[in-house]
Amino acid sequence: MIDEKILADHNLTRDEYEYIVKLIGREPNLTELGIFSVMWSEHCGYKSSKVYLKRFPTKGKYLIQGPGENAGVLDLGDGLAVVFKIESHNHPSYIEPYQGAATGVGGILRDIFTMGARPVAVLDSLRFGPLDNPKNRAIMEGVVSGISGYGNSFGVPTVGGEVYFHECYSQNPLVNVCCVGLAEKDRLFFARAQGVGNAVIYVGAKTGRDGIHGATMASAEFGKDTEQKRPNVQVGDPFKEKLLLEACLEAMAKNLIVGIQDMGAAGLTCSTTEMAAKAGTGMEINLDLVPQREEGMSPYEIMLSESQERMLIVAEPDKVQELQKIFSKWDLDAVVIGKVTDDGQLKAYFHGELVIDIPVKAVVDLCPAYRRPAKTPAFIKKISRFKMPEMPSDLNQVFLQMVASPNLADKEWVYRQYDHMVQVNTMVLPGADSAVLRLKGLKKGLAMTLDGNSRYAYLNPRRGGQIAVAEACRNLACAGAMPMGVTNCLNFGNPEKPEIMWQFKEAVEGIAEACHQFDIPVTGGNVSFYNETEGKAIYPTPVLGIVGLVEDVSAVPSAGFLGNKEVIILLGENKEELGGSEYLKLVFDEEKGQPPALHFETEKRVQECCRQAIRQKLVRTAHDVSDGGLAVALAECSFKSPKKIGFEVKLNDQIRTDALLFGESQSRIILVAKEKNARKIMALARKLKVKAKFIGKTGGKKMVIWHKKKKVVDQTVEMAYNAWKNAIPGYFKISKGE
Amino acid sequence: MKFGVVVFPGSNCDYDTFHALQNVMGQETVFLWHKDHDLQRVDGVVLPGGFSYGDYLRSGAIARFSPIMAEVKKFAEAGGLVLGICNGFQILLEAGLLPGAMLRNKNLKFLCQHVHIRVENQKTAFTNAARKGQVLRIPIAHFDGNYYADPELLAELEKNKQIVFRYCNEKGQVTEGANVNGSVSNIAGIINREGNVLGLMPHPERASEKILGSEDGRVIFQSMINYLEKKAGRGKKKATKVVKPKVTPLPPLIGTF
Amino acid sequence: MKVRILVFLKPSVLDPQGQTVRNALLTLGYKSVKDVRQGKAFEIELENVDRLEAEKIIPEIADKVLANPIIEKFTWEIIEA
Amino acid sequence: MKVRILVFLKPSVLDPQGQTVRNALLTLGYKSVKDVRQGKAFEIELENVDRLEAEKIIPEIADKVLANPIIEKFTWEIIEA
Ligand SMILES: Nc1ncnc2c1ncn2[C@@H]1O[C@H](COP(=O)(O)OP(=O)(O)O)[C@@H](O)[C@H]1O
Ligand SMILES: [Mg+2]
Repeated sequence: MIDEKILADHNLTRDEYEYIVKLIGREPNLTELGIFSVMWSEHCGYKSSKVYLKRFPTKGKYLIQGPGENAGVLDLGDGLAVVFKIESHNHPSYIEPYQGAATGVGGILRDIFTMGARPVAVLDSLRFGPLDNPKNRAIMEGVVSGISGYGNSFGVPTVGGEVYFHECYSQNPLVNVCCVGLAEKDRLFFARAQGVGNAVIYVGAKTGRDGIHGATMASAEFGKDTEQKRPNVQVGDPFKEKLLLEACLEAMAKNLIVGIQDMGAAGLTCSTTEMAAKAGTGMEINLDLVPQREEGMSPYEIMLSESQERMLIVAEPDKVQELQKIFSKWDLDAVVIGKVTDDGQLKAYFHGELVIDIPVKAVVDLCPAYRRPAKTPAFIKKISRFKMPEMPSDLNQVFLQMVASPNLADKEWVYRQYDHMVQVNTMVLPGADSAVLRLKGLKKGLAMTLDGNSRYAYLNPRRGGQIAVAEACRNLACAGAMPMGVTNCLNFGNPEKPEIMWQFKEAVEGIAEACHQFDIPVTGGNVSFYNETEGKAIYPTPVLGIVGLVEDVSAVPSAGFLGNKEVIILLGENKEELGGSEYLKLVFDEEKGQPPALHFETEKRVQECCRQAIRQKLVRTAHDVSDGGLAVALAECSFKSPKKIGFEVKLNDQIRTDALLFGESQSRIILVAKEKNARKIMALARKLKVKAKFIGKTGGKKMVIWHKKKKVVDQTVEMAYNAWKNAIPGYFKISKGE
Repeated sequence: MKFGVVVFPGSNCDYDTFHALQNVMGQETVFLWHKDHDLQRVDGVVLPGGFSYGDYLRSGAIARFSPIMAEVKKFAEAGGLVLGICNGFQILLEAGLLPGAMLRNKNLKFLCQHVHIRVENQKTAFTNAARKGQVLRIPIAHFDGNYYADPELLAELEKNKQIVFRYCNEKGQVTEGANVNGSVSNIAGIINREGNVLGLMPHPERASEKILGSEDGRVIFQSMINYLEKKAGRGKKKATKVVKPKVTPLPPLIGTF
Repeated sequence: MKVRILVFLKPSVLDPQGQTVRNALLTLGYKSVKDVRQGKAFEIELENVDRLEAEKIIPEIADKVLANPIIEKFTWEIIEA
Repeated sequence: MKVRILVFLKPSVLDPQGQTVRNALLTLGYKSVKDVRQGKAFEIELENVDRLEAEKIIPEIADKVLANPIIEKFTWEIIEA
């Protein structure tokens, strides 16, 4: 009865099927096959990536919980723990931008509060095709309002992220959402179905035919209107999720819960099998008891439904009543659907019949892992070298063009739609290198950032991975924060292609090496493969989410200039590196060369110097130099200055002027200080063997840069600010026909 | 003084408001559960921001039917102080405790940003601590903050000095550009005729601590405290000494009573 | 019984959503579009009620809950007996 | 000519708004309410088009702009010739 077509529809190979038969000792029925299919999918089983992800460091000073749980956990001291994780929702966001992005937020929030943490921040990394295409604008508009619609209603601030535009994302937008939560360290919850005889309780929204995979298969069984009945996109209900959060946290606080797991991808299947497998137990459930939104659902549909806003709880039988009371107070269903058993099997009954009987270990732990072939793509050689183009004569004009490039322009159009202040902790709002949350009642705070540069990763995936980690850490350093742990989202094409696998392997190794260097553990993450349309893959896009500890929030500097006549210091060194720069792409439409070099020792010293200067309260403004180079970084300090203060900078480096202004050499940070403190910073830099120099002063209404006695940039802040500010909103005005 | 912050399903600024009142302003503060009928003898009620009932249907439309709202109504009719912030303002409008209605922001987008509002009437229970025409810098965060009143109502509001806050620029000028959500006559907050119920879209609880970028929101809470103390006959003197609670990074569980 | 209730903003109230849809349609080249108003539609399934009762409660529900009479107006009809 | 287009989520798609309205109505004592679905309504005024043309462009507009066929379905009618 299980033929090739059914296997293909379930994305299983013949070999995998034979293996399943061996594991369970007989042919699986369709429902059981469906269970293996989702659990052994790339998304849940990490078939193609597992062998590489092992290279990430998973130990660290702050680590409480590494990969393998719903989210990573770090020790914040004072009895507190940070729980954080990132997820992608790329494909659904392309099909239905609003709901795709919204349910992406919903999913990651549940990953966090299922561990006993209250979500305190969300960050989103977004990548779209260029905005001159109306389809891309519509996707962006939908995605942003979806994130805003869900997060705002739920009541979690969306405090940071990134937005990036490139042709490769036109048919494959990327929506990666990271959530950070806070928990009491000794009150963490795990996805374990412990205690034979304990009750298995279903809570939250009812189950409908949402997002069931393996769709077309066996349509005979579902009738002709199957397609109609099974939309692959779920609709999110942030209101219900908020109630679910409060009810779960309340039940946790009252010690009514033994184990808990959210029902995300693969819903009931994933939560039942994983909870049992992790506890070394089994589970027996009655599918007739599962709250259902639609009539006539089959066991297959009930088990594989991806309806949102649901959780599975294991509790001691005598606690069930109190638990139900809490959920009913929050107007939510809480239904006992089964119990924990000791035989290691998942057994499910439907209309009195045993319809599932499979070993949970086989489903959860024995998913095959592949070391797929990897091969350097042919194009790598072609793009790695390039001839330096002739320098444009009017760099002052190029400067304006740069700040108005959507990749560098102001992203307020996006984050103004996000409630970034709810919970009254956000002390550094979106617009700075990293967001900072104060922790009520404590001196310390929490900094966080999301970063990735896919152009670097395209040119050199290994270095791209390294730089992503370094840049994220640098962003944290600009808030005076020490990186504590990493989560990452790896967005790639089809891993069955050796060239893609090579990109993946290289990027992972680059990230792993950088994490070793910075001594931070990877606590989890997400892999999103098959980001391809019509055979064309996206650029390899690793996105790094890093949280950092701020020892003293009162020392956190501003992202913009605060006063006139303050001294501007550059930590690090300007080099002649234009490969992979935004400048090269924007002005010459070239994506070639090598991304800038990265020397870990230098990078670490620069960051340490920045951190120490901030902790000593010497720094008024701090900003790292990244996309767009030094000139753009300086301009941003003016744009983010409450009084729009300008600057005058004099440089004498023996390199091309365009490389000096727009090159993206790593390990550079701009620090601004009062004269007296500036000298202290210089002394600190000498002590730490960090290259540092005074490059100019803040003040005035203009932005002026000299190179070797020649004025190369001379713009009023106002004019450049308007160009920067209006670039993205400008596209959306056109689309409305205003 | 004792304040009550109402918790509706979907409220999400309830704890923020509680924090501002209790930990920043040093007042005794309790949560009031929407299913309850008991106002716990509070001196002032605050309806916080958020998305009560998901803001499905219309913002504030369903919350007004909550059991607690019947008590809030009675409390208001008896002269009790009621403050509605953002979603709380929307609920007051839907409940008919304040006149007018809310429309979607004119740009059809959620807006979260700092704005400036000018105190148009500093002789109210909610603004007595403000200077005349004082400009406050306070954040907004809403989708439906575009206040609507027909011309007659608007004239009446003007006449009775019921317009308490208007969106303005940094210098205090009431301009078109400052009116980010499109409200009629730049209205950011209004008071009822009797002067004991006020609704405003900006979030004073988000502007009550220096570390969050502004303390201007305190003016509103302080005014309420002043008014209540005066009413209680204690003059504008010292606030009642409340033992300052220990502030923790994690909020207590809301709704656990 | 199934009833349908439509709620629109009153003509005197500006409807930016409708305007935005209109502009989008014009941009897409639908030149014949003169005006667009956007409202809400509700389909309510009732059980154990006869026509008479429905005629009583539906306007009540619409007036009290579904529409805000200050800015909106509603119409209703029975679409399935 | 005036046409009306109604857009609802497909029957199998979760409708949190409709559900919330339903619960509110039940709480208010309208016990006969079995189900509520909430959708969008559009009234579009067209000029210089005949029936034939309207029949061509309206479904097109609905499909392309007003509804996302993945999760929504629409109906339309001419309400004023
Ligand atoms: N999708 C987004 N959501 C929230 N904030 C964003 C988003 N995109 C960008 N931002 C904010 O805009 C600022 C600029 O982003 P970016 O140029 O990527 O910064 P950086 O180069 O320092 O990482 C950051 O502070 C970021 O938090
Ligand atoms: Mg940065």
